[in-house]
Amino acid sequence: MNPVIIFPILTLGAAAAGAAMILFLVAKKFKVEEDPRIDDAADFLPGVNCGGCGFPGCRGFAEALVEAADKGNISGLMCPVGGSDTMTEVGVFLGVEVAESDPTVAVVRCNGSREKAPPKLSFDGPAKCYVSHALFCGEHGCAFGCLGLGDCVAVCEFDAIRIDTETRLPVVDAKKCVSCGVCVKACPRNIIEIRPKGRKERRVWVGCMNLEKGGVAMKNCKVACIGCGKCAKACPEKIRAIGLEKNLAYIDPQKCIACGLCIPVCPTGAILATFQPAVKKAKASPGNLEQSKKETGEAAQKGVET
Amino acid sequence: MNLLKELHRGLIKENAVFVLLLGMCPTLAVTGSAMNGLGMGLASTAVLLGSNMVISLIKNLIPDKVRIPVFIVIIASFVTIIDLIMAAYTPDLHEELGIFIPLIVVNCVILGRAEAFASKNSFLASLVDGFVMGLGFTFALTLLGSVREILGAGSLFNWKFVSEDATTILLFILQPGAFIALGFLIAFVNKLTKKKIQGGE
Amino acid sequence: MASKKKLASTFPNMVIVLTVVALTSALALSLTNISTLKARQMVEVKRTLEALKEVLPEFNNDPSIEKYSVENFAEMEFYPAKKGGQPVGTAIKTYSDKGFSERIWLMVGFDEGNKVHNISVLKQRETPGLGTKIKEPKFRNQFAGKDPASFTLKVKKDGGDVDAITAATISSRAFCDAVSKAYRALSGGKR
Amino acid sequence: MKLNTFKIGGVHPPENKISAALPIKTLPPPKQVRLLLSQHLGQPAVPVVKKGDRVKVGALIAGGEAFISANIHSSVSGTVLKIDNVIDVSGYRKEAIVIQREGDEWEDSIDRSEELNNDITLAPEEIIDKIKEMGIVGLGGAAFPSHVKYLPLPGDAAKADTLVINGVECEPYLTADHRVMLEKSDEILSGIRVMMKAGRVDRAIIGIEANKADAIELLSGKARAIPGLEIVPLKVKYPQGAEKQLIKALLNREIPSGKLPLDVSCIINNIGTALAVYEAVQKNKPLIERVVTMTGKSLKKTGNFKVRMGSPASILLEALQEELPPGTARIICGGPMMGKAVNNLEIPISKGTSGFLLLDEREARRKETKNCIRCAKCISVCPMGLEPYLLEKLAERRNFEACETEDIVDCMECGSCSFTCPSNRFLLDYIRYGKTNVMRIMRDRR
Amino acid sequence: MSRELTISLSPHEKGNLSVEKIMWSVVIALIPALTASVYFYGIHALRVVVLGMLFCIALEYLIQKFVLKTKVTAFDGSAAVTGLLLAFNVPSSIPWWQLLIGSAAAIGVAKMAFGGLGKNPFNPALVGRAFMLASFPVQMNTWPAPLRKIWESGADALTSATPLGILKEGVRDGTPIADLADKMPSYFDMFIGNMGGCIGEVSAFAILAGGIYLLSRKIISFHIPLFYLLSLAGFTGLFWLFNPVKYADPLFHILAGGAMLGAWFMATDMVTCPMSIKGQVIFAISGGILCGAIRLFGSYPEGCSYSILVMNAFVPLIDKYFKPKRFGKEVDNGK
Repeated sequence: MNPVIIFPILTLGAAAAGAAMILFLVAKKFKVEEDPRIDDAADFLPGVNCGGCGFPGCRGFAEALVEAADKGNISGLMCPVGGSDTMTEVGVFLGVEVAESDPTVAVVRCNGSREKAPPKLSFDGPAKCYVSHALFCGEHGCAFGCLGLGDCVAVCEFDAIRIDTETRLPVVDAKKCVSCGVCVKACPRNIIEIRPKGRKERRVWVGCMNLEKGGVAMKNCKVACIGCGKCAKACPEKIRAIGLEKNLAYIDPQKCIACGLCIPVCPTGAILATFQPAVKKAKASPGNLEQSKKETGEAAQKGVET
Repeated sequence: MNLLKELHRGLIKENAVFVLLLGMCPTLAVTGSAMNGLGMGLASTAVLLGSNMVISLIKNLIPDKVRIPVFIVIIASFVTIIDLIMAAYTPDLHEELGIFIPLIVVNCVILGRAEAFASKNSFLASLVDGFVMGLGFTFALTLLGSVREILGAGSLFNWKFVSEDATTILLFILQPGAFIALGFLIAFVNKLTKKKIQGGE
Repeated sequence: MASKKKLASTFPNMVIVLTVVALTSALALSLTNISTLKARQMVEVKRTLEALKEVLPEFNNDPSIEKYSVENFAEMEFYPAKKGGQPVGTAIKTYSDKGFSERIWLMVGFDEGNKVHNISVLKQRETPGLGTKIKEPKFRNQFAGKDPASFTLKVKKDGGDVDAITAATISSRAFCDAVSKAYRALSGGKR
Repeated sequence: MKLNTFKIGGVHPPENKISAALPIKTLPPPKQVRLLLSQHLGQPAVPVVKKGDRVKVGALIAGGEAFISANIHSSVSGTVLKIDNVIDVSGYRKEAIVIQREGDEWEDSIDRSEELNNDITLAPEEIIDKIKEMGIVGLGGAAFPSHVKYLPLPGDAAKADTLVINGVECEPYLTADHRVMLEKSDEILSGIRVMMKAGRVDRAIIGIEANKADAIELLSGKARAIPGLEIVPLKVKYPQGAEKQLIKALLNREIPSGKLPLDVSCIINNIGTALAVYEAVQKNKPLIERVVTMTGKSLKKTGNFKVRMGSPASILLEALQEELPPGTARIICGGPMMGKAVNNLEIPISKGTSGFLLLDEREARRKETKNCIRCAKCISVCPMGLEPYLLEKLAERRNFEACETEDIVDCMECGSCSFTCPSNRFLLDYIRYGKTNVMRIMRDRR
Repeated sequence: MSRELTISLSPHEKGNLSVEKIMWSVVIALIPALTASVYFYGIHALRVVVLGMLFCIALEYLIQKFVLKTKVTAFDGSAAVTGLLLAFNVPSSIPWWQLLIGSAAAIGVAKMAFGGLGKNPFNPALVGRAFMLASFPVQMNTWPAPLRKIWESGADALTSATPLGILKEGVRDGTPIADLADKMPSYFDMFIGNMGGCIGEVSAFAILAGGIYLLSRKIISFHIPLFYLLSLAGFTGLFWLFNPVKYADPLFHILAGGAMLGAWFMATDMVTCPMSIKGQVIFAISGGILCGAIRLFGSYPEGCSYSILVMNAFVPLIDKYFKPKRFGKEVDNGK
């Protein structure tokens, strides 16, 4: 045969065979055991590497998942972006049960809009909440209220939060929010809270963080919680979701059934909800609890957002 | 499979040069004229098509540990074949592109597609992928070559539209011009595709 | 995800697959090589012929067959041209290393009176737009018909007679260098 | 003559000492005083009175129990109305004792005569105790409890050899110290002798900036009678009143980073503190009054006033018989370089308050911020040799680790960088934010 | 209280320095050099300078307004300085459209692409010059002779080589320096600017006047110009001492070419020089040596602008390792 053909075939073939042998030996010598499931589990994750889960990127989370799965329980781990769907898929893949967790969303616990808490001063400095917070109590005078300079907006990876130009308060877009909690950490006044989304998007919470006495709080903000306790009394006996501490009411999201009874009784309007509460002044009794549920349910159908 | 969508992916959305920033070596080195860019792009596309097809065909026969050597051997073979053919039938272009044709072997676009796509997908999908990615690469190189040739030499595909003595912006056919032109093209593509950019002061 | 099981990375699998792929490649390569060999060789020949036609007076022999080289100028090639058996001139493939980047290769054609007939640039890698202007007739034509014995093959800056390309003195110098080298070889070289 | 000054950095803002020629007026006690429990650095004092208690002027109402803390005395006679939160200079609510004035009845132990008492009878330890008991703090602005400076450092640390008295008053506008030096020179010199004895030093230097020529002349004349006392005029340069810069300017000693004046054998006190020490030790009078400047270009009249602690700042305007001028955009407690902008004129005057300054819209509005042009002016004016532009950038990115390695905690917030920045950047705003965080991180680490 | 008070952090007082003042001061400082140039090269020099400033300001305005859609700061003087310096770095015979392209490179590529004033790592005017030098080598290397020479010779236009160009050619041919003297302008001519060269770089005297004005306004500190010129002189002087036949003397190197303009106005560009004094000294010394090395051993006769551009690249590194002296660190109280 032609040496032009024979020669390359011989050299290339020999080189390839030799290389394969060396590769095999090297591969054997430097073998690193890595669980193949990590890569596969990472394939299920969204891959945006947002860090919302608390791990360095999606692969880091996948490693943690596999490790946890070996211990038989991954319930402490949650991908806020993928939500429970993703977690269920991963759980099925890793062969562990995943409890259906309630979807959550960020809510803003301040309702001190420009109108309700008019500015008394003007702030002249870098437009960063954390700087303003270190400097003084805020243009509205409330030492607990939203400063409105948008640190939460700046950190949001999902474009789910914005500052309303009228009220100067942050507004969370529940559809985009993945409740990764980055904004919660960014807010120097801890105004943002991660709460369950609630059935049919029904959520009720106190839109105030002010720990001062009622009179002082009201001086700065018309919708401040004055700690009167009326809401706690309005809350149905069996539920008792509302507690009062340091002049401030707090609705326990785990207990709250989003009946909306507390909303109309609040003298300052400090309780916020994602649905239109019953207009009628309702008294807490099991009978009209049902009725109010019905009414508020209808209102929610109209898709009222605060 | 939607071919139009695939085309958009290869040309714009995942353009090897403008978006993935792969294959920078030929992109910067041989795009002094539109013709060179086109030639380099087509040569790479041919190799990409061939390697994608072969690798997707034999993907299940390749043991994991030797997959890179196997890919390289296959790619290198196609490159050498193209090199020989070009030397025979397009000698001027072959001389112009010089060392960069053998260097297609280490073009990340080709090895990247082999590793990320062809070794996991069917023959037909790999064929389409090779075609659209190659097209995107060719498009990018030709565009860059055209821009540089127009600005730097006052011509396009060797058709001179300014007078022979006219002064042109020489820098653009020199190497620094490749970086500057590529930078602005990438910025332009980003402007087109990423409508909203977050952050910044 | 993974649809079919891949071949495991065992020793025989690895060696066999890699070797088979390499052998196939080798076969394909050698076949391509053989089939394009003629075409590739023809390219060189055709190029030389074209250059010869450009730089020499009309001829009807095949100078590439009669090509020879001389002592002291081993790297140059001499192409004698004849018309009807009578020598009409010699083309010399010459070079210069004084260029801006790589070696510049020229084909310089001399007629029988040792005057430069014409010059062709075979290979150069000068700065595009500047040094590459040595290819343009505007520059090359100033040599045509000149006798290097009276026409000093140096740029004017260096006291010669050649108009250098503006801002590309180095390339012009290299060009002159190659031409004068050819002339020296022509007049002084022994067969 | 070449005047002494510190070596690196510094700026020279317009002096604007409008009220320098106006004598100190003593204001009558206000109807109500609100005495903050935290008028000094360190731990807040603990109230020893309760609602409804009757107190006389000078009665102890809150005790500084911690090592770094100071006693607080009632500045009026009357009834304790409540102990409540009031807005202070920080803009936040802080705890204060509110006293309703009834008459003006002083504690009997206080010597209220004008007579100069030059006989120092007490031993050094007794003087220090007296300073502590009378709640003396530095009146320059930082309000550091004074007695602590005279206590020896733990271990075998350096012993003080020099007492430095700060009569620099480098802040523009403020003239309180200047007036005190002119009007209470004998008392000050007596106070300095007391302090020299307390610190067991036989050398004292008063540093005064050259723009207070009358004070330099007056004190130099009188100081000759006191052995070891020296008056040194200094070149006018801000921030010369900072202790590190002043000691560098007067003695050419450099306090190492993170160390105290005592580490270079110095005790440093403000001129106002010297007066307070005199009154405390020789006259038995607690720190219940201080001199405050009320000034501003928009005011028709300005003045220096001796007021009771806890009075609202508005009594200064009343004393000038002026309304808040229309167009006032900023009220500053302190000088324009380091003072704090406050919410209103109701905030109580405390031990660290040196003056109030009103700025109108034009003076107050900050100019538009531009990109940093890396002009390095901030570096050249930083008296601590820091790189403000870098610290600003790092703090803004919340890179506190890098802030720490770039010595952000050495920043004394003098504001020279922001003052000089041609791009009007918020240099100090961010540096202060970074510094706060770095200090917190360092505290947590310990 | 109904009226709105402003709250902000101290300091509440602001010095009167501003970006505009700094930039326009630099423009004023460049007027003597411009005057000298107009005197020697006539109205063409003025035309190029006015066009350069116009182009740069207009381009910055257009880019900010229509491309980046940010606030327009084109009139803060920085674009004017860039335009002025760019024009100073080209021969007065440059065609207007080449200057426009150079301005586009300076403003578009070197400045706005990096985020505008203060963020550019390289001096925009020098990037513009380098861009033009690479793009239009012919026009950028043709210098009109000073007007007086043209009148004397009676020709319409005359080109002349720069002293550095003459030197480079001479050295290449192996001509001893002394034999080049009749081709060279005298040192006095070089000092006042009566020689071939770019618009703004010829008159050392006028540049010095502008530099002293900047020093007196405290816009620049003396460190960079002084150490740049010293190290250039030192480096070239070393070779001159060693072999005065082959190498020109240090005074020639300081007066010839762009060294003076570079040292006083380009290397001192605030945005692209180190922040600390120590860093500036390092920057200047290295720049001077680099400039000398390019002039003596490079293929270009002039190395000033490239030396500054190269050192610009090292500025972040210099800033990182050469800090100002901190107060209270490494204290020596004589104990």
